[in-house]
Amino acid sequence: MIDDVFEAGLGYRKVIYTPFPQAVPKYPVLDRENCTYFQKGTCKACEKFCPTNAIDFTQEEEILNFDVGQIILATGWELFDARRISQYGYGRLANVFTSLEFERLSNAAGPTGGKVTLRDGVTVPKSVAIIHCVGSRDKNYNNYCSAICCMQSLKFAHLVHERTGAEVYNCYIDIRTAAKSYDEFYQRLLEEGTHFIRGKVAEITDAARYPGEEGKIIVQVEDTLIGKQRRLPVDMVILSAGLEPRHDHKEVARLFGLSCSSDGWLIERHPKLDPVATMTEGIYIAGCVQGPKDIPASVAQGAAAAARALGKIQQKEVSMEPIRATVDQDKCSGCRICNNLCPFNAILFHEDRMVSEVNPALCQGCGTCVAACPAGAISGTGFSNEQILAQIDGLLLKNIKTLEVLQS
Amino acid sequence: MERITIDPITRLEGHGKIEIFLDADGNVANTYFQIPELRGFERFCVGRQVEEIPLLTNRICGVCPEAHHMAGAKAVDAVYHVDPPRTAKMLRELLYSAFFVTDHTTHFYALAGPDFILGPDAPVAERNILGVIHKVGLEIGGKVIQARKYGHTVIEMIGGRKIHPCTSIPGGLTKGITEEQRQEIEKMGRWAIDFAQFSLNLFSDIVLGNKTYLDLILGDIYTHKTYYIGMVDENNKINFYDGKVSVVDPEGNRIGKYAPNEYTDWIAEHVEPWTYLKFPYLKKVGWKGFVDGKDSGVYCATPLSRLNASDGMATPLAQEQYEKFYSTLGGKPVHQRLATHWARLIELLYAAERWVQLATDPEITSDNFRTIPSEKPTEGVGIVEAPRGTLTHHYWTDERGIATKVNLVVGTTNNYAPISMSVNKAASSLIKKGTVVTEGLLNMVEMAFRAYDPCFGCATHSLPGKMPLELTIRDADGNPIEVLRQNC
Amino acid sequence: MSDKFEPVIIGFTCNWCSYRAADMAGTARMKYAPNVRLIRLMCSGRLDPTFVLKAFADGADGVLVSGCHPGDCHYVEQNYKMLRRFHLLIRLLKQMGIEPERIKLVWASAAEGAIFADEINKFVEQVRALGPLNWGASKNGSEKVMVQETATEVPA
Amino acid sequence: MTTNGKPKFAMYWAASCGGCEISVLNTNEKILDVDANFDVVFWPVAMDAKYKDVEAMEDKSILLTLFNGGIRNDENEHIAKLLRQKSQILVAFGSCASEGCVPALANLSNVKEIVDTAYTTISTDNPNGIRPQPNYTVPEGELHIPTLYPTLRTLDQVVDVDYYMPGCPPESQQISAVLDLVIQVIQGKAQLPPKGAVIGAGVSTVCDECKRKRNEKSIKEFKRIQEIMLDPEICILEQGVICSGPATRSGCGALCPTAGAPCIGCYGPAENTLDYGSRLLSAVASVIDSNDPKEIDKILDGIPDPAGMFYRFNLAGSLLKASKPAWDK
Repeated sequence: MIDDVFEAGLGYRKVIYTPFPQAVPKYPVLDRENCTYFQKGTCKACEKFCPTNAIDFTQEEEILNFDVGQIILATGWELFDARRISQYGYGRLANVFTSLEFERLSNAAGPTGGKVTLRDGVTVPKSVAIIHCVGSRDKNYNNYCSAICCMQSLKFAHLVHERTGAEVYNCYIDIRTAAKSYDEFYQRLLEEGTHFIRGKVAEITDAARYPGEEGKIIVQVEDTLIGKQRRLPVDMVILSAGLEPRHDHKEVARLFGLSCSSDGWLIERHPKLDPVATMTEGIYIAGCVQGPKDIPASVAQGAAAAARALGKIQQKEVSMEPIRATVDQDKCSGCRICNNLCPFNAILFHEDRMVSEVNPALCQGCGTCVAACPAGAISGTGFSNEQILAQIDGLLLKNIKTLEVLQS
Repeated sequence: MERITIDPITRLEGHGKIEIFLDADGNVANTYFQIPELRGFERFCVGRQVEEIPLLTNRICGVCPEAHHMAGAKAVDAVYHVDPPRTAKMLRELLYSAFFVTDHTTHFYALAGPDFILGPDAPVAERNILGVIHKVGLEIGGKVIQARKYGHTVIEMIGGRKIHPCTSIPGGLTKGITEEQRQEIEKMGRWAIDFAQFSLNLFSDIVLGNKTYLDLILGDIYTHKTYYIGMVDENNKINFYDGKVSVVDPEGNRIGKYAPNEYTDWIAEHVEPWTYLKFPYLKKVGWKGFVDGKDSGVYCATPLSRLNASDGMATPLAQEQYEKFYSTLGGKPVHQRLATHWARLIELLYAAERWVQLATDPEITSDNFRTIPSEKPTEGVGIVEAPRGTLTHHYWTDERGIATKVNLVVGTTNNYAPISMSVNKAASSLIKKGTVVTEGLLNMVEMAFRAYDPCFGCATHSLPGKMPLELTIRDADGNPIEVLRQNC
Repeated sequence: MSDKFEPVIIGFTCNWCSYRAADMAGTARMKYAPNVRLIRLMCSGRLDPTFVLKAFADGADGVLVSGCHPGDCHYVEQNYKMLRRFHLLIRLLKQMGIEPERIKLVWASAAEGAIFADEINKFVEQVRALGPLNWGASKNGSEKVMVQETATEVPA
Repeated sequence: MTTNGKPKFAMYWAASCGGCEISVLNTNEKILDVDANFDVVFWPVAMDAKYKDVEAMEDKSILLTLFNGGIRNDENEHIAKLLRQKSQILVAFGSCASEGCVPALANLSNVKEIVDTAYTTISTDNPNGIRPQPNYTVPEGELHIPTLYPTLRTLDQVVDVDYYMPGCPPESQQISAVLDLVIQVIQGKAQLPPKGAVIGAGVSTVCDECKRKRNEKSIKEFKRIQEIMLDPEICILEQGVICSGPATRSGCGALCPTAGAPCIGCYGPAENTLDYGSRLLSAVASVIDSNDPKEIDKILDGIPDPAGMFYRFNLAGSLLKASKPAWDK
């Protein structure tokens, strides 16, 4: 079987397999769709061979329900599909690789045992181009910086250099090495002789125009430092594809009452002061679900989120932002206008008393129900009608008796 | 020139003011009856959802909101080209009959009654409903309250509210009535018939039995020979809710009947620069000024007019009274304005009888009280007889049913010209050189228009009820030499 | 003191996006017209139409409403609820004789300081072109609105 | 003037329809209680009023004055000021005095439009374009009629008001309850509510008194009442017909929804609500079931007259009070 998932399509696995070496729990699984028994009804050879009788063909998928008080979302990211930039030739030109593919290729436990080869699995490249910012910092695809590609590309350059001795060209827009020891690594690569070309790649093609280009992949790039168009004939191209939110990020957000930025990353409660909490009490985010980041940052955020969750458990009581809506039970007519307005399901309706009530543990304080209540029965702390109307008065210099005194 | 101002305005909500100018001889040269207010319903109903206008026009008058609600309901039916089911029409008319009982009762006992029962010269302090009760007994007070209560109970059952009903919509009503309600309504209606007969007997005993009053009624002071209009059914019998408007000339000949959508062929309104209220007249005859007679288009729309314009009453007891009315007063038409009070009581009896007729119809409790309109709204006219005269509502809409134009010819407005003439005639007859203007005399002037039961709530879209008066006699320099006030 | 009409505009901002965008415009030293005086709400969903009417009635010449981009609401979708009200409110204002150009809805993310500043500037010019509304001062005998000739610093 | 020691009572109407007076009369026997406990000094509909006597009274000599009707002209304003001066407790009685009521819809137009419309209708015969003139000379002399104010105002926009009693008209049983309270206060058995309070009504809204079944609301299409057969058991607003009940103060007993018609809002805004129309507008718009601007607009086409719909009774008492054309020269 071709392993499309972990080996990025470069390697093989069996029908019974462990998803990846570090899988937790580390149990092998059986791929029903490709199992002879499940497809044809006979075989069960494995059952006979298993010394511990661990194979159970009757096992079904099941959904387990857990009651929990807090949830940490670390659903990660997806790789930018390099096929979308068709002029880069991925999927068309065999020796254009994505960063993920190269990651497996260079891995000692990977399909080639760490040997860097072309797609044929044999030929060692003599020249390699690494393209940065594929699908990132590009208004046609994603505006944001994917954060990891610079260091990843530098690592690739280093590995190629080390394992093959090939000429390595890094085509970049900017080099971003803003963390501890990162820039030192960049300096080291410069010393190793890796070529750095500042410019965005226009095209990757196998159409040779000049002598020496035949049989090569040609990278057309403008070197903006010298102000010249360059054509780089190479054996291998690695596309440092960007990070994207998971395709189902909207459903995840909706499920947990969260919101996404326009790029699709989940929004934290506060970018500086509360980077792992969310607008929904008890839901934390860690890793790339919140935005592109590298492993150290992901680990740090994961630990922070875990600590926040543990902190809540330790406190044994929940403290909340004081911005909450409350319903005046005498004034509430039970019209139920507000019932449908809360995305956090914080408003409950008491059929017996025909009044609505806001659950302060769920309310996030947005104030939408306050603004919608036709009876004026809901008020919001911190942003009450009186407070906001007084602000309008103040800004329009209305009802300010002392002001005239001060002016005169 | 000396002038007398009968000026309720000084009582300061101001809805009617009479200027009497005296000539050099001290006789009345002319009178001007001014309506100093305008609320602008015809303007601000524009832009509204047309089905709401029957609710908005309710607020023209809190005394007769039912009339505006019904005229409006019929107009919106016409706007949507929808014919409500029979049950809906009957329920509306049932509500309307109960309303007529209430309204006519109130007018007769509280407003007109004191003049007859106590006499026009009775002290002001006694000349009110309490005085009436003292004179004829406490029992009557209870009956009057009961009649009002029953009427409002029926109005609330069908119309949803005692004042400003809300249930008539294009194509019918929002609700029907139950059998229990029907039984209660019938019971109250039967009581109302008794009450109406009692009232007619009272009128007969006190007024018709008293030669002074009869002379007053038949005298020339309160007589005008005008045209008359009133709504009649297909048999030319009076109907308050539905039918065509019959028009008769001062000799009592019917010159035609018009359907609601033909009203502009018959009625036009004259404008004077000294008053906010317009003067409707018969278009076919023309506006000739404040004069009566066959050549003047001035017409009258009151209980008396309705009797004059019809061939009789559609219920037996009322028909008997109708016949007695004309035999007593010397045949049709009756021009004496004070006879309007009697005519009003005959209508009271008719309304009570009609109430019972409708309440005992087997279809009245049917669930079929709505027809959903299927046609695009355009334009429609609704006419009903309000207690104080023929009430016409005319709405135009765009294709969304938003009013683009509204025209209202309101009950009391119809009678603006005749009221002015009556006031002029009464003043001219009563105020002569050297006359001492007394309160009693002032009240005699007031009686001239009280017969019309003018509701300037409707007319000015302001307030109804008994008119306060202030009468100022000024010398040639405009200095007041004598001031008399009543209700102010 | 110039004779140029300086419109007074009340702006309602969302705590998570436009308020931060305005903040960002400030920290980035971008200038925007001082005619707009901002009020912070937690969410544009808090925008009660009463606030807009109050602003006009009290003498504002224009009202700016801002919230997170559709889909970006910090509270999932409350900006849509404001949007629904906004559409109906505009219809009402038209009937009341207030030009729809006097009220503007701007979607702005926290990152869009420059865009927000630009939108404010455009809106101020738009309202300036319409001239004063003078609602508060126009009522029979009601108090006159005090409008200062120069914009003063507005407390946040 | 009577000097029987009883506290003095007055009731007055300005620009109103008279429905408030009828509603007071409909309290029936309660009128007798008023007579027993008060010296009625001024009440045009029920007795011969002595306006000049009121003028002659000492200031604050009337204990309780119920004032209905809005302020449409200088005469309305004059007597409002007079009664304020003479009364200890002045109640804005009914919708007109409290918030303008239906006649305040005139505040959507200017006076010229109102007058032009009235004297150019289809049935008006006015070839010379005559408009009534405040001062006009007839052969016998000069005649005067008042000039209309540009807008209709509420009582508290003209004088200080102690209490408000909403409703068009206030329901009779509410009037009875208020009269009972005042009588108890006179007898020392009860306390008056704080100044500025709304009396004779609830603190919640009409839904509180409405028996219809209510669910969560989500409206995909607004309908007009003539377009559908309303289910008599279910909330009218949920069925797509705009009902003012959610925003309208309780106290009437939900008469209109009970009778199959939507609440039209005559009891005015709920407690401590600054602007009735924007409350209702906000509520109705919030439950529109769409996030797409185009679709929202299409749904809103079902509310063709927002000003009339949301300010049917409250325009004069609203924040904006009148449309720009009404006051703009």
